[in-house]
Amino acid sequence: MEKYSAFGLLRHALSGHRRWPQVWRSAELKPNYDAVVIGGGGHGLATAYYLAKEHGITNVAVLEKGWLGGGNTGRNTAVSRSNYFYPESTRFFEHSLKRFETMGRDLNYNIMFTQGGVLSLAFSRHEMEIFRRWATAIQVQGVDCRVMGREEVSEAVPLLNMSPHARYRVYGGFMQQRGGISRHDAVAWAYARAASSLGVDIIQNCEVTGLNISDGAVRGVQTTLGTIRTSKLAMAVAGHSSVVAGMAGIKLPIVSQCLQAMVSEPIKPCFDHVVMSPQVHCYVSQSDRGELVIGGGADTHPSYGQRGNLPTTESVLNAVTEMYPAFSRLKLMRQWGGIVDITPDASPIVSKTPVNGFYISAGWGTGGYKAIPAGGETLAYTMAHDRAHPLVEPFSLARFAQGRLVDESAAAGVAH
Amino acid sequence: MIRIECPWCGLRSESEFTCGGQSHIVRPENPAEVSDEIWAEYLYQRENPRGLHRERWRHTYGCRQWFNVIRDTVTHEILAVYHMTDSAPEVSGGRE
Amino acid sequence: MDELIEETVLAGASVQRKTLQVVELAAFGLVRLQACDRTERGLAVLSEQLGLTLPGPGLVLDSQEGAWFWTAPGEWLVAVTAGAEEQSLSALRSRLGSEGVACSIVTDSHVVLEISGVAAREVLARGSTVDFHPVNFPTGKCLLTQFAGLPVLLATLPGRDTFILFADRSVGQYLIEWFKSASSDC
Amino acid sequence: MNQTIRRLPHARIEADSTVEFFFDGRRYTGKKGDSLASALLANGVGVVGRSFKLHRPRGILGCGTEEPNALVQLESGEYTEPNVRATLIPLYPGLVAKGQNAWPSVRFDLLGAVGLCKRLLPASFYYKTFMWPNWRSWEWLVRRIAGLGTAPQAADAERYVKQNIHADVVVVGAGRSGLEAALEAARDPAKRVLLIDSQEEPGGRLLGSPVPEERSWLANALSEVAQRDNITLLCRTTVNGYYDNNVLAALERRSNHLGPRSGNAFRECFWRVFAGRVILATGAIERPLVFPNNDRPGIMLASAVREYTHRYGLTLAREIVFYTNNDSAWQVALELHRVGVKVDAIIDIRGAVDSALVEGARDAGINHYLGTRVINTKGRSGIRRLKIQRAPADGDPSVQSVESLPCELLAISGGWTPTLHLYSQSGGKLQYRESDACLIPDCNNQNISVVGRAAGEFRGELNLQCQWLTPDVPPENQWVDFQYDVTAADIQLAARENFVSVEHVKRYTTNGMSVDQGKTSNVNGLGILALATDREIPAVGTTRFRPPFHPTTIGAYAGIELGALYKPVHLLPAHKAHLTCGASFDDYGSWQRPVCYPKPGEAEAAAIAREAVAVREAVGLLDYSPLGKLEVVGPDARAFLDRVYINNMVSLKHGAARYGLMLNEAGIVIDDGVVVCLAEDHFLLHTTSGGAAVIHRHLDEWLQCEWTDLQVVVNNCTTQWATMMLSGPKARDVLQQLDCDIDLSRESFGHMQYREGHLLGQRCRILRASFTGEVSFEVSVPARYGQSLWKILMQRGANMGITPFGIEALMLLRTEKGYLHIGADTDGNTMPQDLGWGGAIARKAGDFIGSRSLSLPVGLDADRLQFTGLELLDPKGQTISGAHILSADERTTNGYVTSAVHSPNLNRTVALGIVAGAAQRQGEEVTVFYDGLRQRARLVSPCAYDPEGNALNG
Repeated sequence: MEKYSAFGLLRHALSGHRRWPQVWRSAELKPNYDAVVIGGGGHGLATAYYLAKEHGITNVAVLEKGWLGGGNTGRNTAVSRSNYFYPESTRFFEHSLKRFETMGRDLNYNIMFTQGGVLSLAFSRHEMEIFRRWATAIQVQGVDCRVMGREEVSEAVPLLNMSPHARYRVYGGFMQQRGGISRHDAVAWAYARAASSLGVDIIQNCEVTGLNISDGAVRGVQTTLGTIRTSKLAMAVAGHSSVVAGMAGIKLPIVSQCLQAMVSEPIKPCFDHVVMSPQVHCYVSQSDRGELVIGGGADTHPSYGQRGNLPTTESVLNAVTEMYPAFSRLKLMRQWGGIVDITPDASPIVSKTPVNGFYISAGWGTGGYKAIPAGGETLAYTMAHDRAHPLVEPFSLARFAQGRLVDESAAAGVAH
Repeated sequence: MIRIECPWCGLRSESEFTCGGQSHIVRPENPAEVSDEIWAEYLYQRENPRGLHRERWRHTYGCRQWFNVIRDTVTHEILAVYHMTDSAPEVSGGRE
Repeated sequence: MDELIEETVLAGASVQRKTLQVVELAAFGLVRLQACDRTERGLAVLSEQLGLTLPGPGLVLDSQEGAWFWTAPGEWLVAVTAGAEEQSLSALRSRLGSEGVACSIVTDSHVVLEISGVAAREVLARGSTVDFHPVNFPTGKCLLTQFAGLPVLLATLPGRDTFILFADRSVGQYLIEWFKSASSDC
Repeated sequence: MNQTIRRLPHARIEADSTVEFFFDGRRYTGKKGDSLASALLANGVGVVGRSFKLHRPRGILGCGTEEPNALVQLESGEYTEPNVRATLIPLYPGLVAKGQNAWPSVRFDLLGAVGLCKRLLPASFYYKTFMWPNWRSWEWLVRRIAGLGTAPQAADAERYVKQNIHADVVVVGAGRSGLEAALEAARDPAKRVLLIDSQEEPGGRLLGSPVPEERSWLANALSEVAQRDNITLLCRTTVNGYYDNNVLAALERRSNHLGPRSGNAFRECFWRVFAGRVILATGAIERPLVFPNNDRPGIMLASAVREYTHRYGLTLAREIVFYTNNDSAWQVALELHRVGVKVDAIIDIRGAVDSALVEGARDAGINHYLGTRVINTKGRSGIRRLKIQRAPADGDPSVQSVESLPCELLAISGGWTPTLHLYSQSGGKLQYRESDACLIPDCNNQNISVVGRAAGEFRGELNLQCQWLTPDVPPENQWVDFQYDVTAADIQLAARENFVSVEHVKRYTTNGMSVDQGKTSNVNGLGILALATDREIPAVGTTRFRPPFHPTTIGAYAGIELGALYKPVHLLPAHKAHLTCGASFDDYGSWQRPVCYPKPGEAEAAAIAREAVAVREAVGLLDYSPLGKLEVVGPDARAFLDRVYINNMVSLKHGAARYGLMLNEAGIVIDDGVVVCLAEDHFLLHTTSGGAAVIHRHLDEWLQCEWTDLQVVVNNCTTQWATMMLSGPKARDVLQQLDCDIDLSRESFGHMQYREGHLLGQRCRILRASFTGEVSFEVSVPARYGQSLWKILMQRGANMGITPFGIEALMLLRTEKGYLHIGADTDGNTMPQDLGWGGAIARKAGDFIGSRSLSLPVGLDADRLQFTGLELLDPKGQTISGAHILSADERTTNGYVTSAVHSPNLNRTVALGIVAGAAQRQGEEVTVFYDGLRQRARLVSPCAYDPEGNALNG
C-alpha cells in the first residue's frame, strides 16, 4: 500500500498524477473463503479489515450488491459522538469515537474528522432536567460532556433563535466537545484500501441470493456471481437486515424505515458545531465544503424506498427555519433517504445467531455511521472467536426474550 | 407521499394518518401461560418484508379509525385497504 | 349574588380581509352521539329508534333537532340551537333508551368558525391537502381533515359558499392567528 | 466600460426603458425585460464569478437554470440571498448584486493564486494529505477557501406560503410541446389542467426564436390557454420535486422580479401539486464541448447565444465563432446572420455536414472549418483567440494543420441533454440513445408521460458526432464541471484509482455535485468515464437524480407556520384572567399554562415558594383544566377498564373514585390518574395533564384492533370542562361561600369522592382528590364559564388569603408529599413493582395490558430502579433533578434524582428519585453526584410532608 503524504502528492504531480495505484484491488471472486462479509459499507469493510489485521484471517471476501459505501455509509450525516446514557452504549461508542480520532493516521487516509462538538438543545424545563440526568450519566462514565445554560448556548450558536417568546424557548443544552463530523465516503474508502492491501477481496455488484446452511451451520453463500464456500459468514447490511437474515430463516426484531438527510447550497463557514434539537426533530452541521448538512426524524412507516419523502422534508426544514431564521433564504440543494433498521430499543444487535457460523451486525438505527470502527472491530472479534466481544455482550439477539432492552430514549427521552 | 384511501373518509395524504406497523399479530390467548420467548416474539419480532406488507393505519386526523392496508414498502403503492376485523385479501405482485 | 358569566372562545376576535372573513359562530349547541354497538344491526336499530336515516361519511342530515354530521362510524355531532343542548339531549335519550349509546354535550369543547369570502376555498387549501374544488367539495357536504396541523370538521352550508369549521376550543386563538397570517394577501 | 450595447429591434425587452442596477459596487443600466445576466452582458461585464476550488474567472455560460458560473450574492442584510443564478434574476430597479467566492472582487481575486498550484490539487487531493500533524491544523484554512456565497446573518424579512392544488392533468413546461399537450388535454372540459412554467413568461425556447411564424404560433397558443377556463397557468414556478403517487412540489416566485420591499405579502409560494396524470415537457439542456481551457469567460452555449440575441436583442461580440459537433448550432449561427449579427466562423468536429447548412453558411459569408477541433483558447479575463486543428485525414498526420483565429465570443454545442430530473425522481429509468449521445425516458411506474425535447424529440435531426473530450491534447485543462473545477484528467484519475462506479466518480471528483447538480457536466463526465474504463455508457450507468431539480428556498418549505404558528398552542379558558393575575406562562405539553404568578420584582423561585406556602397555610387556586378527562361508556366499560388498569376496577362503586395505573404491553408505566364511576356503564378517567389525546389513542387502539367484541366508546371531554383546583385548609370555606347544591361538608363529601350538581346555577362536577396533600376540590364547570369561575373564586377567596398558584408550586407541593409524577419520577423502564404496586398486581385476578411482561427476567431483577425519597444528610445541602446516585465504587450509576425542590414548608431540600433496589434499601446511605459535587443522602419514604395525612382529611 503506497503511503499517502504531501510529499507523495508532490511527486505524483511531476508525473501528472498518471502513476497513482488503485485504492483497492479489483478482485476476482474465489470459490473458497475462510470468512465472508455480506455488505460493503463501512461496517462490512471495517469488519474485513479487523479480521485481517487483528485476527490474521486474510482469506476474506466482502460482497457488495452495488458499489461499496453506497448504502447508509454514503447517505448519512456523518456525525460521531459518544454521549450516550447507558454505560453499555457509552462504552461502545466511546471506543468508536477514539478510533475516529486516530483513523486518519491509523489508515493513512484523511477522513477529515472535525471535532467541532455536538450540542443538544433543551426546549423545556423538563427536557433540561432530562439533559442534566443524561449529561451526568456520561460524566460518571468519564466521558467529556458539559451542561450549558441559555447564555452559553447563544454564544456557541449565534444564529440560533433565542427569542424569549419563541414557540419552543431554548433552555440550554449539553455539549460533547469531542464529537463532530467526518467525510463518510472517505471512511469507507479508507477501510477498503487498508483491507484490500491486507489481502481482502472486495467484490462489488455481487448480490447475495441465498445461504447454504446444513445441520444448523453455515456452509456457503449463493451470489449473482456464483456460489462461495465458507464456514464463517457475517452480515452487515444496514437497512436490509431482515431480508438477509430471512435467508437464514431468522426473524429479527427490526423494522426498516426511511431516514432522510439533505444539504443546502455551499456557503462560507457560519456554523461550528453539530446542533441537535431532538424536541423538534432536526439537527444541523456544516460540511468542509460549506453545505449545511441537515437531518431529522425517520419516516414512521416501514420503508425500503431509498428516497426523500415530502412531508418529512417539510417538517425538518420547518424546524430549521424556526430554529435558525437566517437560514430561511438559503436554498436546499439535495435531499435523499437511507434505510435504517430500528430495533425495539433503538440499540444495535451484534451477535451470534442460532445458526453456527452466522453472525449479524444490525439494528444500528440512525446511529450506524458513528459505530463503524467499533462495529467492525467487535464483529470481527465475534467471528474470529465465535464469542461475543465484551463490548457487544449487552447487544445480543437474546436480550429481547429477557426484556433486557438497552433503550436510550427510555432513559433520556431522546432518540439517537 | 403516501396517499391512502380511508375506508370511511376517502383518499387522503399520509400526514393525516398514523402507521401502527405490522397487522394481524396474534396476541397469545393466555399470556400468563406462554413462555418468555413466545411473549417476546409477540412483542418484538416483525416480518419487515421488502415488498408487500400487511400493516395497520389510523386516520388520526379524520374518523380516528384503525384499518388494514397492504402496501409495497419499496414503491409505497397501496394494493388493498380493508377493515380491522377482515382477513387479508389476496393481491397480486405490487411493483417490486 | 355571584353569577357565572358565559364567554365565547375568541371574545370577538376575527379576520376581516377584502376576500376572506373568519368569525366565531356562537349560534350552535353541540351534542355528540356515540353508539357502542357499531355493527350494521346496531346502527339499524339506532336509526329506527331515532326515526332518521343517519348520515354517512361526508353527508349532513337536517332534522328537527338540528344538523347531523358524521364524525366516525357510529358517531355523530349534532348541531342544535345554542342553549337547547339539554332538551335535545333528554329528547334523544328518551328515544334511545339508556343502554348502549353515549350522548354528551360537547358545545364547550368546540370552537366554531365561519369562513367566507371569494378566497375562502383558496385559503382553506393552504391548511389542508384535501381537494376543495367545488366538484369535490360541493355545498351541503362535510369532511374531517387535518387543517393547520389540527383535526377539524369542515362543513359547507347548503346554497352558500360559506364554510363552517369545528375544532377544539383550546386552539381557537391559534386558528385565528393562522387565518390572519395565511390570508395576508387576501 | 459602462456604455450599453444597442438592442436589436425584435427583442422582447422594452427598448426605451432604463433600469438602474449595481454589480460589485458599480452602477449599470439595463432594460425592462432583461435578466441580470443579459443586463451584465449588455454592459460588457465578462467576469461574473469565480470557480469553487481554483478561483478561476468565470463568465456567463448559459441562460437559465443550467448556469454553473454566474452565481451572485443578491441584495444585503435581511434580504440577502447567496448563490443566485444571474440568468434567473429578472432585472428590477435598484437591484444590487455582488460576485462571490472572491477577494477583493471577482474581477481581481487574490485567491486566484490557488489556481497556480493546480497541479498539486487533483481530484480529492485532500484525502491524501493534511494528515500531519493532524487535520485540525489545516481544516480552518480549507473551510475558509471552500464555500460560495455568504449566509445571511439576519432573520428573513419576507414570508412564504404553501398552497395545495389538485389537477387531473399537470403539464410541466410551457414551451411548444407543453402548450400543445395542455391544450390537447383541456379539450375535455371536465378535466382540470394545470400548466406550470419556470420562466418569467410562458413560451420556452420560442421566446428566443427570431422566426415570425413561431412567434405568432406562441401568441395564438397563449391566447387559447387564456380562454380555456379549465386550464390554470402558473408562471415563475419551478417544479422541484416528484414524489410517490404523482405528488409534485413546485416553487412559485411571487416577488423576486420586483425585488425586496415589493410590498407583496408572500415572496414565494410553495405548491403541493396532486396530479392525476403528469406530462413532462421540460425540454433539453445544451452540453458544452470539452476542450483545453474551455472555461474562459466569453465561451457560451450556442443556445444561450441564441436567447441573448433574439430575446434580449444583444449583439454579444464583434468576432463570434461557433464550435459544434451537431447541426443545432449551425441553425443558431444562420439565425444570427438573418437578424444582422455577424458570425465569423463555424468550427465543426464533423468531417461532413448537411450541404444545406454548409451552403447557408457560405451565402451568409460565414467561414466554416469541418473536421476541425479547438485545441486551446487564449485570453486573460476573457477569450481572445482560438487555436484550431484539422483532424488528420485518414490517419496521415502530415496533413493536419494548426491555425489561430481571433474570437471574442465562442458559441459551443456538444449536443443536448433531455431534462429528465423529474422523470428520474418519479422512479423512471433512463436509456441511452447512441445517435444523439443522450439519455431518454425508458420506463416508469407512475402515471406520467414525456413529450418534446425532454423525450429526445429534437425538431430536425442533430446528426451529432460524439466527442466526450478532445483527444491527443492534455486532459488537465479540459473542464467538465465549471463550478467545482472538475477536469477530464480528474475523472481519468478516479478511474485509474479504481473508482469506476459512476457514483464513486461523482463523489471522488465532485463532478455534478455543484449547485447546478451537474446539469451541464453529468453526461460529459459519464462519457469520459466510459472512455477511461473502456465501457459502453449503458454499462457505466447513471446517477439517480434527487430533489430538488433547482435549489429551493428553505423558508418556503416552512411556509407561514413559524413563530407563534410553529406548532399549535392550546390556551386555557381563563387565559386572560391569568394574565391579569400576572402569570408567567410556559409550554407544558403544548398547553400554555401559568408557571407562577410573580409579584412585581419578585423572582420566580420566590413566587413559587410563596404560592406553595399559601396552599399549605390558607388556600390556593390552580387552573387544572388540561387534566385529561375521558368518559368511557358502554355495557363492557367496566370489563374494559379492568384490562386497561393494573388496579381492580370491578369493585369500583358508583360515585366513588380510585387511583389507577396504566401500562403498555411491555409492562412499562405510561399513565396514572383517578378513575370515577359515574354509572354502572359510565366511567370518568383522569389522565396526566396534556395526556388525554395519547391515552384516548391507546384505548381506541385496543378497542378497535384487539378487543373488537367489547361494546365501549370513549369520549374525550377534557376541554368541555374548565377545572379549577381549590387546595388548602380553607378550600372548603371558599367553596361553601358559593351557591352550590352539593353538600360539601367533610362528613358527606370525603377524600376520593365525586359529586355532580349545580354551582351558581350551572352544571358542575366536583372531585375530591389531592395532588398537593391538602384538602382539594377539583371543580369543573362548562368551559364557557371557566374564566368567570376563576374570577369569582379569586374574589370570594380574597378574605381567606386565596392565592393563585402555578404548575411549579404544584410540583413543589406534590414533591413534598412524595406523590409520583409519571414521566418525571418514572422513565421508560419503570414497571409497577418499582412503584410499590407489586402486591396489587399479585392480587389481581384477570389479565391486563402489560401483565405478562412484568414477569420477564428483567422484571424480576433485584437492581431495578425503584421509587424512593432521598434525604440529604446535610440539612443545608441542596441537590437538583438530574443528579445521580453513585454505586459504592462510584464508577457507575445506581439511580438518579427525579424531583428535587427546596421545601419552604420544611425549610430543607426534598428529593425523590429512582434508585437500584431502593425498596429493600430504605434507611441506607448513598452518594449523590452532580457537576463534580458529591453529597451523602439517605434513602427514605417518598413522603416528607405530613406523612400521617392529617391535612388531607382536614
